[in-house]
Amino acid sequence: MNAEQTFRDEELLADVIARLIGDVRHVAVGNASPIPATAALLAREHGKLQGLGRPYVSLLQSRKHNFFTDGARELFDCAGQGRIDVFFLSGGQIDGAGNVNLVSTGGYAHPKVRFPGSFGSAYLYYVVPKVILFRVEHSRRTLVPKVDFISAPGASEKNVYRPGGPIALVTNRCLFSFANGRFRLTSVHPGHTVAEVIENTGFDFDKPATVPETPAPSPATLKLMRETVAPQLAEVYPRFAAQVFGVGQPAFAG
Amino acid sequence: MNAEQTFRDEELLADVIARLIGDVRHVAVGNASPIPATAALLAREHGKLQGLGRPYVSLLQSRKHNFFTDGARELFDCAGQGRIDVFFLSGGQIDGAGNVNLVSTGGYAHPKVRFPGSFGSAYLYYVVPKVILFRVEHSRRTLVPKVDFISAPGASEKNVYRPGGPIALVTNRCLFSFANGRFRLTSVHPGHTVAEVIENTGFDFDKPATVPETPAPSPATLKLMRETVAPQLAEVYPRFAAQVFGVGQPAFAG
Amino acid sequence: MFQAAKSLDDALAAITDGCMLVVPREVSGVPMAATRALIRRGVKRLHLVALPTSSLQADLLIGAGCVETLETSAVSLGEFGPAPRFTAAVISGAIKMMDATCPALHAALQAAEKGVPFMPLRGLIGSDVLKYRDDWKVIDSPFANSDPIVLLPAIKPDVALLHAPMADRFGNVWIGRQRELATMAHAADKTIVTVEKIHDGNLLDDPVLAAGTLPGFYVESIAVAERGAWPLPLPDYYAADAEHLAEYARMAATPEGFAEYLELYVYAKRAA
Amino acid sequence: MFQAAKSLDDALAAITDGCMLVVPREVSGVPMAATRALIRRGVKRLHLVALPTSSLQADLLIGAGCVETLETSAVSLGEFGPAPRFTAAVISGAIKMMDATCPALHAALQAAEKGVPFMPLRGLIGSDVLKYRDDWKVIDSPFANSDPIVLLPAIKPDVALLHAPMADRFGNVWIGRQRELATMAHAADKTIVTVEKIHDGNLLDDPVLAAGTLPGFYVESIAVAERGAWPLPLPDYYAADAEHLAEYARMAATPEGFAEYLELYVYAKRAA
Repeated sequence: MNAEQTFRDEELLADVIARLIGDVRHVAVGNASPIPATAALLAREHGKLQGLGRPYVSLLQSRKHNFFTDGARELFDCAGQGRIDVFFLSGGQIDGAGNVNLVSTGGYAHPKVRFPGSFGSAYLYYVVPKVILFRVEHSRRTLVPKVDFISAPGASEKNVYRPGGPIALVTNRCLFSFANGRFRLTSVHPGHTVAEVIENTGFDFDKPATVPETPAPSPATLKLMRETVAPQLAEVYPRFAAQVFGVGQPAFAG
Repeated sequence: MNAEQTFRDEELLADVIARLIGDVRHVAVGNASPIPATAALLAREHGKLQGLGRPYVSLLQSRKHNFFTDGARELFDCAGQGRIDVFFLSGGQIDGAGNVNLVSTGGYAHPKVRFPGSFGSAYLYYVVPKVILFRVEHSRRTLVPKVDFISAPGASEKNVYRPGGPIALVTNRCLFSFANGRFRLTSVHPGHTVAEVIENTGFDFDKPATVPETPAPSPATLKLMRETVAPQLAEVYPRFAAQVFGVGQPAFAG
Repeated sequence: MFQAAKSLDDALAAITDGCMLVVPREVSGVPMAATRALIRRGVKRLHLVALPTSSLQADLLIGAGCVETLETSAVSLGEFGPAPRFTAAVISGAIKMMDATCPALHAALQAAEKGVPFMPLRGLIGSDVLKYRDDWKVIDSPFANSDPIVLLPAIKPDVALLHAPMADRFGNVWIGRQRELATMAHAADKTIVTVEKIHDGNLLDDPVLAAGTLPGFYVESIAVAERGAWPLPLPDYYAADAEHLAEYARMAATPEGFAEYLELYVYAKRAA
Repeated sequence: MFQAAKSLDDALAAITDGCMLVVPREVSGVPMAATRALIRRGVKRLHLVALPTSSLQADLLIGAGCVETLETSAVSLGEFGPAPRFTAAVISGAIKMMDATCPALHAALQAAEKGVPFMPLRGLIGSDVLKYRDDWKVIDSPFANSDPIVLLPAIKPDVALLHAPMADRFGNVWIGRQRELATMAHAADKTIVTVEKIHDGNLLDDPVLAAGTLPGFYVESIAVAERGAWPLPLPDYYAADAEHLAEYARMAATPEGFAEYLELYVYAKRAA
């Protein structure tokens, strides 16, 4: 948090993502994604305030915010049915064509660095209409000219069934939108600059003549996040909820 | 029951079928098949007496004798896994090549007679190793030269995946075995003759020089059927159990 | 997405003329009260998918003129004999029949559940079931022996209609072991449920109940219909009404008798 | 077919050197006590299929030299960081890696469950996941647009190994909502289960419990292992032991630390 800021970086990012989510029916959040989870729950609270009763939010590691009863496959089946509107992906590397790499750097047979693996990306990236890429570390190490391994491509040939794909990339420095196979700088977060974004980005991207600053979360949004969302988060992300929002850890965290 | 017989026709047929079942792991019995169900439960009792703990018997209409918990598809999945060893099929028509017709006579577009439909036959006949055909009415109406509609064929081309198929046909007059695409008369039931079988069969079949009589059920088998199997049957086939074995109908027959 | 419990007629609004409607087999929780309500409303031109077979429900809908196309593996009244209105309609050509085999219907619904365009299935090759299904394709499997295998296109119904023991106020429905009901709901665009009763509390809160629960996320509307499967059984809850089914078989044997049955048991609402 | 409850080591006998073993994801009931017993026994050359991901279990088995081939979508310790022994083994080439994506593994197990040679799956085309999987095929779908689609060969494990809250004396196992455990059992030749406790009576007799039950028909052997998923969670029963997992991440960062971990927590049987 900067001295003059009244919000934490995590709160800004969650607010940015909540706006990207928009008015949809169902947002699913995968493993180890506390900021997207905050954003999804925030979007749900916004929906409640507007009397919409949506979005449905599925936090995959949650007992409470997760309706699945058909086993670990149901998330993917649900996405295949077109019933998941927004999902989040990250990557050890992300390139300017929107390709994500969750596998390794160096050659595949003899990697230099090995990441955990592709998870569901090689499927969900194709079938979820709004995939929001999220990578806090914005550096030439993570945002590269070309990924070493394509876990999932940013775009596909015309004859490939692909109702889904990336719509944006959120980092600790800025927000990019994605369309027609390229990123475009949408806004730079408070305290960061366009020059700094260019300096730290390994791929080419488009940008408007004047790049706006990412708007700060409104006081009402901050209040909602801190008072209503944070306690819900604590079930799944007790450490994050405690560190960012100062919410106590419940007795049973399973 | 003939005057000199000490058993009912249904008991003879169930005994014949129980011997065809042999020593296997899992026998499944479909809808509306009280005699095969009697045979399967009898085979289970024989297995118990020998300390084998097999066969497992699944009566599809039973709550109690049916372990499936994955919905109506589990029977077919189980068969596809190679986990059902014996199943029973009937047919509005059955021909000499082992083809069964559960659909219609006359042309398919403009049938003369319509039967209920193929049920699972067009799958189970291919994948269950021992399919026992069972048709009480042994006449030229039911056992025909060529079926009008092949719900499931008796044999398949070499390149077709087919671990299963017919091994026998049991009627009210006799027992046929099935191999190499043809039926062979194995035995004629007490009170019936080879001439009568030929007269009432619409297809050609092989037969040995001397056709034995189907052995009568042993007193021990009859006792087992009447005292141990019949009460188990009553849950699913109350009417049959009452008519054949004089077993009372339970209060709740669901 | 589930909104609130409604009257039976309101709950059925999404079942419009000409829609593709999937219903469960005769022993899995058949929404008979809902079926009678549909007949009273006079729904027309249904593409009825009975997963994988049917008894009274399909026969009634066909006899009442609600069905244009029937896709199933068999229709019969079981120990009460053939399904008379189904039989008559097929012979007269009054309905378009798409004969299938049980596992093909399960697989085709699972294809829709999984969002894939088709599912493979063993068997079928050399049968006339396959011969008369132009929508089913045979390919040489690219694995192992390149042997031929049938591909079944996904069945994506407009509406799944089912009856279950209970639901809660969040739209969650307890279906127990009848898991094909979940597959139907996953495959269909909308799911309509009738239940015996409303469960207080949230079915998903109890891990034991949750194991047999279809989440409200998939459910469009719910109406309470006590003994809503009558005269068919609801597994573990009540048995079939054998006497009534025998009466149906008797009456439905002729068009006149069937009309009288409709008058007595459907239009008069006596058993709705 | 289920015979009788045995000692943990006896129950694991069917997991022989070189077999294909399928295990569930890190939060679905991971048989960790059984995993430690397998390491003590020194099982070798496993083809380990983690459905669809893994954490501590795969890392331990790999570090202990039990794995020849790993087929999964990801291995990590989640918030405790990368899985160090997995990472080292892939980089050094000590294991053969078959990278997949989660729904591909689910679909391939479902193919075995359904007795079909393959299952189609959307996605994948244009990815390097597909590029490095010679066993996956692409065909032009014979439906609609003839667009390309991936076919995944069925995965038929020799053994499925899982941990569940309870089983009865008939071999029936209560798995609740973790339904991929049923698919694993259906797909595998043999299924071995550890449970927290034995349930008196027959799980299939109660329709509510039956809805979450894997039938004993599919189960080879069962052993009781209290807190058998420790230090991983058992959903609805106990949480992960975060402190222990952090300790593991710390120790397993080096080969020496990992050896010490094995000594302390596996060979010493302290936590078996």
